[in-house]
Amino acid sequence: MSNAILRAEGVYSGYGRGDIISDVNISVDRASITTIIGPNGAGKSTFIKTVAGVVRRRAGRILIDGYDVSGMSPSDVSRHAVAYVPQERNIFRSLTVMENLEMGAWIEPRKFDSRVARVLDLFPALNALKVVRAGNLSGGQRQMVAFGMALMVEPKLLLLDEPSAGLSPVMVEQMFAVIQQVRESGIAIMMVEQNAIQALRVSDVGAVMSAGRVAMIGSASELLGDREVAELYLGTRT
Amino acid sequence: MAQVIVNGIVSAALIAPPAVAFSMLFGILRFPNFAIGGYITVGVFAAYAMNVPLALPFWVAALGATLAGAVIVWISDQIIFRPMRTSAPVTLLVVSIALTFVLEHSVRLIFGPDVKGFNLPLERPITLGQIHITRSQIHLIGTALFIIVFTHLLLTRTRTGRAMRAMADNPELAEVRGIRSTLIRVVATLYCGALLGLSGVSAGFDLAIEPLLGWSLTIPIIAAAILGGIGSVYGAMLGAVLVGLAEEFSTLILPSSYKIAVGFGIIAMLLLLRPQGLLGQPEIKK
Amino acid sequence: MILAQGLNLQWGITGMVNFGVAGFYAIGAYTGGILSTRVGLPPELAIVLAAAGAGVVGLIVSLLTMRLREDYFAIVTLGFGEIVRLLALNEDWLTEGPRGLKISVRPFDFGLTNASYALVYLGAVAFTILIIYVICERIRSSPYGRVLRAIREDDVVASVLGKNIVRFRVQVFAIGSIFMGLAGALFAHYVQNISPDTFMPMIAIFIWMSVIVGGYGNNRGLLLGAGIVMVILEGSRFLGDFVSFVNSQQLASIRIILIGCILMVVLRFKPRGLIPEPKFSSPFERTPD
Amino acid sequence: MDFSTSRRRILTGSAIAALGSTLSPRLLYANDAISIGSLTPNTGGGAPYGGNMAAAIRRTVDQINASGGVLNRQIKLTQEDGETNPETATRAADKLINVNQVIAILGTWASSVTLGIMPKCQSANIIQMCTSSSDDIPIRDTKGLCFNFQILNPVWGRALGKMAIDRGFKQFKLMALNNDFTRSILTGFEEAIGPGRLLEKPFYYNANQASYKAEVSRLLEGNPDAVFIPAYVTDFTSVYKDIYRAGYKGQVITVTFAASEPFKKAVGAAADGILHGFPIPPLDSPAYKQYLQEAGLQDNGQIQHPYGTACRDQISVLALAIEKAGTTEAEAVKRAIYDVSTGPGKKVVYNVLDGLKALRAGEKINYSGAGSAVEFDQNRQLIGRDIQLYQIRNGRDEIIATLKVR
Repeated sequence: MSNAILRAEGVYSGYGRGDIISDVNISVDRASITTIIGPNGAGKSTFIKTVAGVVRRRAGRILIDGYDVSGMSPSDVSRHAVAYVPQERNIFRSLTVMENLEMGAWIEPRKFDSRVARVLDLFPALNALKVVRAGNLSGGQRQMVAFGMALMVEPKLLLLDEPSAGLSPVMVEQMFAVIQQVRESGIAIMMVEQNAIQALRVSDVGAVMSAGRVAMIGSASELLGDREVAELYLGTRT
Repeated sequence: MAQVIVNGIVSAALIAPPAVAFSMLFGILRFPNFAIGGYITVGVFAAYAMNVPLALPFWVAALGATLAGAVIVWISDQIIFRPMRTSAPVTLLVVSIALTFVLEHSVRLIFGPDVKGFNLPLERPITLGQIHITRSQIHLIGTALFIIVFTHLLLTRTRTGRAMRAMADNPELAEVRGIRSTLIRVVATLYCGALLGLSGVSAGFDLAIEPLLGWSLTIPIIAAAILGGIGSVYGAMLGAVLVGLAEEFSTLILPSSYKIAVGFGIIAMLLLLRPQGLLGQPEIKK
Repeated sequence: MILAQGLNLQWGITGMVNFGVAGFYAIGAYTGGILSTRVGLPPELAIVLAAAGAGVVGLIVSLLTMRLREDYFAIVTLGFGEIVRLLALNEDWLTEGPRGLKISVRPFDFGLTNASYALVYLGAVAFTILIIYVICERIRSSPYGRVLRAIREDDVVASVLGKNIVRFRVQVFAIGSIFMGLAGALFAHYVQNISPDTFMPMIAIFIWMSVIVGGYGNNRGLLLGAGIVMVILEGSRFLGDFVSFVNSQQLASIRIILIGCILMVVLRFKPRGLIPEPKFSSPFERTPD
Repeated sequence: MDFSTSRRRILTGSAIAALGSTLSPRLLYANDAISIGSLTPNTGGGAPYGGNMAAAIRRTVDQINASGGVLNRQIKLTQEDGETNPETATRAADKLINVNQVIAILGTWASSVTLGIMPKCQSANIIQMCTSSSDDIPIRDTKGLCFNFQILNPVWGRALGKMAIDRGFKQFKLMALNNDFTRSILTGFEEAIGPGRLLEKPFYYNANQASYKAEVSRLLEGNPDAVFIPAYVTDFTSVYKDIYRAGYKGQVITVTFAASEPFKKAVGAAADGILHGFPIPPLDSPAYKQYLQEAGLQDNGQIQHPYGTACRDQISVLALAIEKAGTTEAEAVKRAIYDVSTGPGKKVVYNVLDGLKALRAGEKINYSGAGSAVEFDQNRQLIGRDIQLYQIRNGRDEIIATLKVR
């Protein structure tokens, strides 16, 4: 098989009337980072949700590691080692930190112990917070829980919807550092980010979505160097 | 005065377990299920049928009611609520009221409208100073406490229980993490049904057994659950105690014919002032 | 029927769920009855004032509760209806308590015989319904109505549009309450004897059935829905004329079971009613966002 | 719903009538038959009685029809459920009057229902027969069409109060179910015992509560000699359980239908000692014995079917009056009702068939019923009924005293 962990072929989806994304083709390589940028309402989040099975695909195919998961429910998609972290409501607020992590390993409870050790390694701050209700944590701590819970899946593909939203600049730095660390361990990441420049700097591939379609796709450095992209989406002037 | 408090606690013991069940069902099924009254009625009549016409011992009847409750809640969820799970909560609320009619009147069709009683003698109370309480009322309180603690352990100490809480908290995320909602739904409906069936036995014991019994308990139960905060087990217990006390104490101030309004009054005040309940978590604002 | 129109305006068009229909209905009936019989106002004036009174109460209730989630809102309004009923039951000095208020004067009375009086009354009521129907249709299709439906579809959309949601909702709720009060006053003067038992929450359920069966946000479907519900409610009485193997007591239970089942089946398989509202995607489908 | 009340009658009513006449051959000879309606409380507060009330009427009609009917015409009986709810009852009465074209409506029980349908019956000239006891009935019945087979509440309450004083109780507390019926019984009782014996102002409670403990605590405060609680059987069962469990040792007094068989079964031995009283059927009357037979009941010395018996009397008196009047026209039937039920010097009959036979033989009759002797005063109220005071002993009612009300 190819090196692609995710292949989306001609995907259409949306809510209610009309499609929000149409004919999206993207493929993500193993252990790579892909960032999707684009204006508000371009369908970035919808695409990620469609891959996770949260939004129903209307046409096209989604292959995870060669398996066709299109049309599967989110819980079935997650059984193909896909972990999706929504932008909001991405933790169980009334559960403790440890219980949240447990939910991450729901599918394979026997691997809980070994995985939890690795996650706590990655986020040592959580050690002291194990029995605290997640709803009582600070924003940055919550993001760690959300991220940690996703890693408990031991995913091959991690889908992140705006991982840096609402975090302080210092926290954003740390978050991207962690993302790179995660990639080192062999996990592919696809994320949607508003912090486009920072995100593209850690990414291998960048895609620009606009009006529900992929307007441009290329290596992250290419996109960073592209004048048009910079003016339209990165908010910088060269 | 002390007696009023005891009365309030006995009432609370009656409504706390079903309030817990209502709260859990609300969390998992995501709509206020008014059919709890119908389920309780089914429970009490199942117990009656076994205890009196079939002359089985009371504890067997109570067990049977628990089973009957579990089965009826599960079945009604399978054939009515689950297929409609994408409907708006209000539509489901209306359906649950229709279901109450169907259940209560089916019971009435089978057993007739007369009041009935279990095959248990009424007891005189034990008197401690100013306070009267009967042995079986103590049992009632004990059972309620046991149910609360048991439910709490179930929800915190078992994997399925934690998954139930996760689903009530954030169903989309639970699904994304691979928790199968269908399975959790089955467990939750069976367990809540068992609680409601058992509550029916307590209610039939304390009040008179008749088809509309469940309906008269519905409002205090919902008041207690909302007061405590949806999804919180201890909250439901606290809510039940407060509703019980409020109803008893209200008669010292208001004409007793307004007592029914107290439950509603509590619900309204609380929803307006603190919608998340006393022990509940505030909802996230988007 | 008027009740259903009022409710349709509130729920069908803005998505607000009022379970306190019986309460407004009772306020209208009692206000009308007390004003015409006790105070001695002309019954026609009493009916108008009763409608206005219900509107004012509706205004207050809605101002207090507007911020609630729809299912909580439903519970609060249900409680409101019960409290009104208890007031009617217990405040004897005003309402004659459980023995019921009798209304000795009749509106539109020109010394007619009973049969023709019924027809005149029917005519007057039909005329009122026509007017209300026209008003509802107007509201529905006006820009105002479109905003209302936008509110129903999505709170966020409406607020992005910069409309003042709360104000609109309160207004609509009050108008709906006026209709319910009007219905109550007309009813009271028709039966000439009202008691608190008349205003059990059951009424809300029947009206709800009309709205739901007919399809909501749709004034024409509503007429059909009310017709169907009445046929079911009243028609099931005729069951006894044909089925003789059950006694009338069992029959009564069977009727209610039947009504409950029909309601459930309609909601299950035709969640948008028999005549769905045209050109709108179903808001019953929750977007999985 | 308002509109529906009137519109439904015309639209739905006629639509269904049209449908009905194509489906049911019975409606085709409706012109020939005498149409009579019953509106019994099959559900709601009166549910424990509605069933046997409806059945008693049905049985008697069947008897009459089997023996050739009245005026050589069959009786077509239409039975409706009033749900002990005036609103439903009004709609049902509408249907009976306009669709079934009944000449009389029998079997209303709650005063609110009897009074609720009264405006409709008055305007359509329909005879009403009821077992309701609100003192408003004769006042609102301006056309003189409503015959009451029950004595009025305050009369009954006063009798019980008097009997309670006779038994030597000094201090009372009173509490009633919040309903016209039970409240006016309480008022009569209160009058009879006088303010000096009352520890606290009487108060009311609502049915369908999750708990009655607060009310019971208040009732028992001050430990009165006796408490009087006019109520319905369902709520009385709950209330009594709490009284017992609160350890009250004084005397509980109530009305018999609250302490009925289902109550005794539900609370078991704890029911012993309760005093209760009731206007009773004449237990030794042949009519009452015949009723038991018709209903397939054993004579166990207890009061059975207190309202079923009255319903037998209602339909019997009505049939006899129609036969006597020779027409179904309301004015004539109204006068004939007195003729066949009231007054001395006539042949006493105990059932409708004997009565019809006697009338056809040209005799003057006085129907004496299973529920009462059926003697009316000029207000169409019963002149009197016996009231009996019972005490529950070993799960059975034992007669303590009997009071003739006059």
